[in-house]
Amino acid sequence: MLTLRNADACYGAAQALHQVSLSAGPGDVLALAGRNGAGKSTALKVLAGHLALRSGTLEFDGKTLANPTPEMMSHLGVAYVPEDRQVFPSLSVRENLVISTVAHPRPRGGWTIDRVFELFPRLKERRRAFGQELSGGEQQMLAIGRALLCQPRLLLLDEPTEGLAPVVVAAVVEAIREIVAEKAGIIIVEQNFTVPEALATSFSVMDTGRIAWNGTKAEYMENRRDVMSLLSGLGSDAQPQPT
Amino acid sequence: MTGTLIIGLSIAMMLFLLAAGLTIIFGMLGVINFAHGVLYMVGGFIAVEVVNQTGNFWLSLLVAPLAVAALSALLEILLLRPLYDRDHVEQLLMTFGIILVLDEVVRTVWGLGYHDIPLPGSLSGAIPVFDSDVAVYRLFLIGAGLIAGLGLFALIEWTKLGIVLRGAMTHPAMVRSLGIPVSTIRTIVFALGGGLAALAGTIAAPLIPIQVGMGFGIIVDCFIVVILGGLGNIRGAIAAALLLGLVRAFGQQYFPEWIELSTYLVLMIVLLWRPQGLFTFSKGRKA
Amino acid sequence: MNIFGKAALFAAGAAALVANPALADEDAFRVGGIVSLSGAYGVIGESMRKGAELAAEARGGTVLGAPIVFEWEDTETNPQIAVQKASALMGKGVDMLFGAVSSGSTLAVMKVSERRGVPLIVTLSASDRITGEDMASNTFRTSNPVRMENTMMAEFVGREKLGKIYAVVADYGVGRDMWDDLKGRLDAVGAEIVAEDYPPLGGRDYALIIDKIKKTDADGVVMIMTGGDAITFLKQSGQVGLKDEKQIFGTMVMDEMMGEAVGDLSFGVNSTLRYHFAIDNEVNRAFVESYVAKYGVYPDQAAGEAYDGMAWFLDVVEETGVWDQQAWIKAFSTSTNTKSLEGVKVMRACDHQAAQSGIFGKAIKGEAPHPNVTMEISYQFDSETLFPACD
Amino acid sequence: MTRGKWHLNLTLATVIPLAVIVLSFLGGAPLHTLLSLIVVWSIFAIGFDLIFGLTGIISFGHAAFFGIGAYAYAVLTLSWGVSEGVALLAAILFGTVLGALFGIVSLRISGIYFGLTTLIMAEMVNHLIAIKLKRWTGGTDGLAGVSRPEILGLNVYDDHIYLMLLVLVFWLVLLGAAVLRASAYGQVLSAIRQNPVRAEQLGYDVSMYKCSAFAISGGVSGLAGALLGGLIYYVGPQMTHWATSGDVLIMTVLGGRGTFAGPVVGVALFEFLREGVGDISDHWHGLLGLIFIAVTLWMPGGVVGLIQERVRRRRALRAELRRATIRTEGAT
Repeated sequence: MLTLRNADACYGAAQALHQVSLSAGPGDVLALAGRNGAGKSTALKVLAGHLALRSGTLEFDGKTLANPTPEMMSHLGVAYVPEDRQVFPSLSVRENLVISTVAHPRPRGGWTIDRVFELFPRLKERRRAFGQELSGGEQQMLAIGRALLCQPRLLLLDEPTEGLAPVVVAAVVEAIREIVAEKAGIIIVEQNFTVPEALATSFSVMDTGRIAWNGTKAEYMENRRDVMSLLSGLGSDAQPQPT
Repeated sequence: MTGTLIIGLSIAMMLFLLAAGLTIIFGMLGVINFAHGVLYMVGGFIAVEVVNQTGNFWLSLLVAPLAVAALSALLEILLLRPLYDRDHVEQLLMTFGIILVLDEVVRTVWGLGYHDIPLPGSLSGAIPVFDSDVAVYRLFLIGAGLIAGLGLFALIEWTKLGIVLRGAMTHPAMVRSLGIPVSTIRTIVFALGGGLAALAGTIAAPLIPIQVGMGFGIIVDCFIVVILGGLGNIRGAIAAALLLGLVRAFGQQYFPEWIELSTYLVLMIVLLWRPQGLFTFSKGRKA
Repeated sequence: MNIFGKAALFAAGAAALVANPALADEDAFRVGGIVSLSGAYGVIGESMRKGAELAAEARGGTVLGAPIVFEWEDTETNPQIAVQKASALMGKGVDMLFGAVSSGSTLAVMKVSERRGVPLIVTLSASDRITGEDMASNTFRTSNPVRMENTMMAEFVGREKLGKIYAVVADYGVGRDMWDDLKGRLDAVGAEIVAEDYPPLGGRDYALIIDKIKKTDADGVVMIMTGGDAITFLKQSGQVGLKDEKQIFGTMVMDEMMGEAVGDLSFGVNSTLRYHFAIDNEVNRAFVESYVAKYGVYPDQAAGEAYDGMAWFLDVVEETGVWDQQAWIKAFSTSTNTKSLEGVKVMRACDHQAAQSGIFGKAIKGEAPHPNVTMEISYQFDSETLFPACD
Repeated sequence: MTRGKWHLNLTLATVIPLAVIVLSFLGGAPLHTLLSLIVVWSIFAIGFDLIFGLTGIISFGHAAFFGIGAYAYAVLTLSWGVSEGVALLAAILFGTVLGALFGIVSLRISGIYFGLTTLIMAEMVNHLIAIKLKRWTGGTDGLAGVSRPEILGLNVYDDHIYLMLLVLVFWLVLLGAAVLRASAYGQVLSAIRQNPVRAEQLGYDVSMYKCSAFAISGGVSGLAGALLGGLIYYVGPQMTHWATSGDVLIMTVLGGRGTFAGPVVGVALFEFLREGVGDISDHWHGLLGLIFIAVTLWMPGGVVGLIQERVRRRRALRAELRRATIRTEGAT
């Protein structure tokens, strides 16, 4: 479905991605890990159309996208949950969801506001609250719900469980399972593989803007210790050891 | 007293109409549109032209705002769109250039003389309101201001477009990721702001001389309302316009010579003490 | 481009300036016109330009055998720009200056031109300072001063038997000075001042003042306001029928041009007129005819006064027979214009102010070919009433 | 600041006044008036750019400093009989004090809010001068007959001699600006523009720097106002109007804000346009607007910015060529 090939990307003069290749199809869950500044979020930005490629290609369903913009990616079915969630502070929870339906009026993927409320009952309780009044967990749920209402074929999740209470993490994981059941693809970025391990079908590790390791679930299980040590070796000092 | 109140209300509504477009453009685009006064003038001139050609004031209320909205959209696409990625100051400078050019265009097309829109029969004359005679047109002005205010409020609070506008104020990039082209939204906002300026120009036309340079004097008044209300805050703009209109009305009775200076002083205090404006009620809202 | 390139650019610009074609024209009689040609008063400047140019044309476009050449500069109604432009014109060696529109600009230009001894003919600015405390040896005014306008307004109040007056005075220097002077004169004709208001310049809403006026028992409302403000006041007061209850009058608050902006609400408003195309004499009829033929409209006050002053000065220059600015100034200071559009004007050597008769007009519905709003001359005041002898 | 830039600025600070002097001998009185205007407005623009370009604070209120300097000079000489030299110093002082006042306000608010505050403050000054202080300021009519500062018994009422005097002041201002830009103080101002938070973290008292920059800028603007008053023998409330602030802003942007010569080039361009185009066509304002729009769109650095860009590109090209040559030589 979505494939990134040999991508180079820059912020101004600083090169952030070097020859990065990634791919995710329907029902795939690609877990992308690496320490801070490894280029994970940058890779997602490229996939979401927020950062132009210096070289390399971005392909969707086998077609190369010439100048991908965020609008175009959204219409192709790529939904994005950024690291800082970007919940609209001056919109109510409900309005934060309604805004997705402006460009995606037909629930092609079967997602409606009611269904999002079913998935995250907490949001329903808080539907009149403004974005800026929400807790971190509520914001995360809202950001995911908002992305779902774009009827995604591929969901880009940037650190969806960062800083969340375990109960909320469980809810988010549950949501991800449900999304996968809809045959949508997911690319999930995390600092480590703690959460994605149970969900992912393939794994990639990034370091200094490059892909340091990648493999299928089977390959990962086989080399789990090596990959983990690769991650912890790469990881900053503050990184908790994966168990 | 009641007469003063009604007149004060009409002044307030005029101020609101003047400032509304400026405040939404600032709120949604972050652009201080110095050319607002010029668009107001262009609106007035187009209204004069429509009335001269058709004799229909009501038609001018429709045509002038639409025409200026279209012109504003064009200006936004051609001149402002390339600048959003740059420093805010650049957009502001651009509006300076737009002032000079549009002033010249109006001067070339309509000349330097005075122009007038005669009142339609249904709006002329005066009716007694308690101890004062109030011009019917003033009541119309109050009504028009209220309708415009409520309309804007409804648009921003209750429509999908309004939701998108408010969303784009804070996180334009995210709005794009939801499949909505923000550049189009910006054009719509600028057109809306320009259209409102022209509406103000048309409604003001029967009250003032339509002339080149008429947009010059309103800019400071607009800023006063926008600053008091909080930049980008429609409700605040209404409240500020009401406050200012009534202060001017009653001030004219009791301390006519100090209105201006005291307005400036109040503004300074507001800017220093509450730069987000006096009327930021809802905690859920950005100023 | 390096610094030398930049210097070259400067030099090229300067060379262009030096090579200005107007400079080469040494044999012409050159008039530097400094008037507003843009902004709110641009329309007045345009009229002055038309009137002055017609004055030259009327005499075959020559004086002292030399062709008359005009160089117009836009003051942008800004005294600072006016002085800059006047300096530049005098630098280019113009033979006389003509203008300006606002009193501020005129007062400023007088100081620079006096230093160089270039004659300056004023045909519009009314401030008493121009021929009073700031009088300059080179400057002459052929149009109405404030004092004359005030005398006419006091006379009007007396003749119309207006016992109680409400004053609306724009809050700026000339306005306040004018009112202070007029107040004393109204007192002298036995009128009582009911109240006074000083709205700021550039006001857009006079409803409150109008409401206050309506609640008083004043018989007359005097307006001391300039162009746009006066129009705003008249439009808004017309909407509540103020003019049907009280006589509205003022200085330069109504004529055909203002009537264009005020519309039917103008009818019945009284104003001093500096000049009017209906003044009944042979010179004026000929002027109006040629003006209409050339420009397709009736001459307004600014155009008439401009023509009158310009024609007079050119006549005097011709009479001196010499090419000498000081001789012209000397001759003009004691001259009499018997061919004035307004009858006879006599230049007073004591203050460089032309003594003249004055008129008051009332706006009525005009019949074609006259504009919709046309002034009807209602009162005439003779020169002796308006100009007491010099001290 | 690089050493090269300091040398370039120093050269410009000398060459520009010299060029004005040389030019002044090429023409007569009209040229002298034009050059005098350019010199005076250049001083104003340099003062303005100290805040706008160097420190990166937007101000719509510089007309207030310009005007208060002009009025201080005119009122003191005309009504109080103070000598012109002393009045000139007083003009600088008034501008400085008012500038410091604006500066203090700028500490509380920033960005566009501050820009609007300067606009309102300047309008207040305008209102006071035009209406409330009419007794001293002559109200909307202004004050005519302002005299010129005399020096060494020269006849300053000769426009050419007054121009020379202006050039002398101009030269001092340019030198001052060059030194200021090169100094540690100027570097800090520049750092505040680039990143005020970081400048604060580095231990600089940002408030103090902003305030003093405003004071200096106000003083220079006040000086320019007084010099203009002498030049045209007149001061008026239009000098404090926001349109005057707009003019100096347009001039600075045309030339190139934040550059040493930019303000001067912008002023020269503006005045040439007014004189040149104003003579040919009544539509010079519209043309100015078009030029201004074009500059904003395609030359955000103004004329000087464009030149710098060209020079940089040519240098880069030359360096590239040199490298290529070395490579080829290495290959053979």
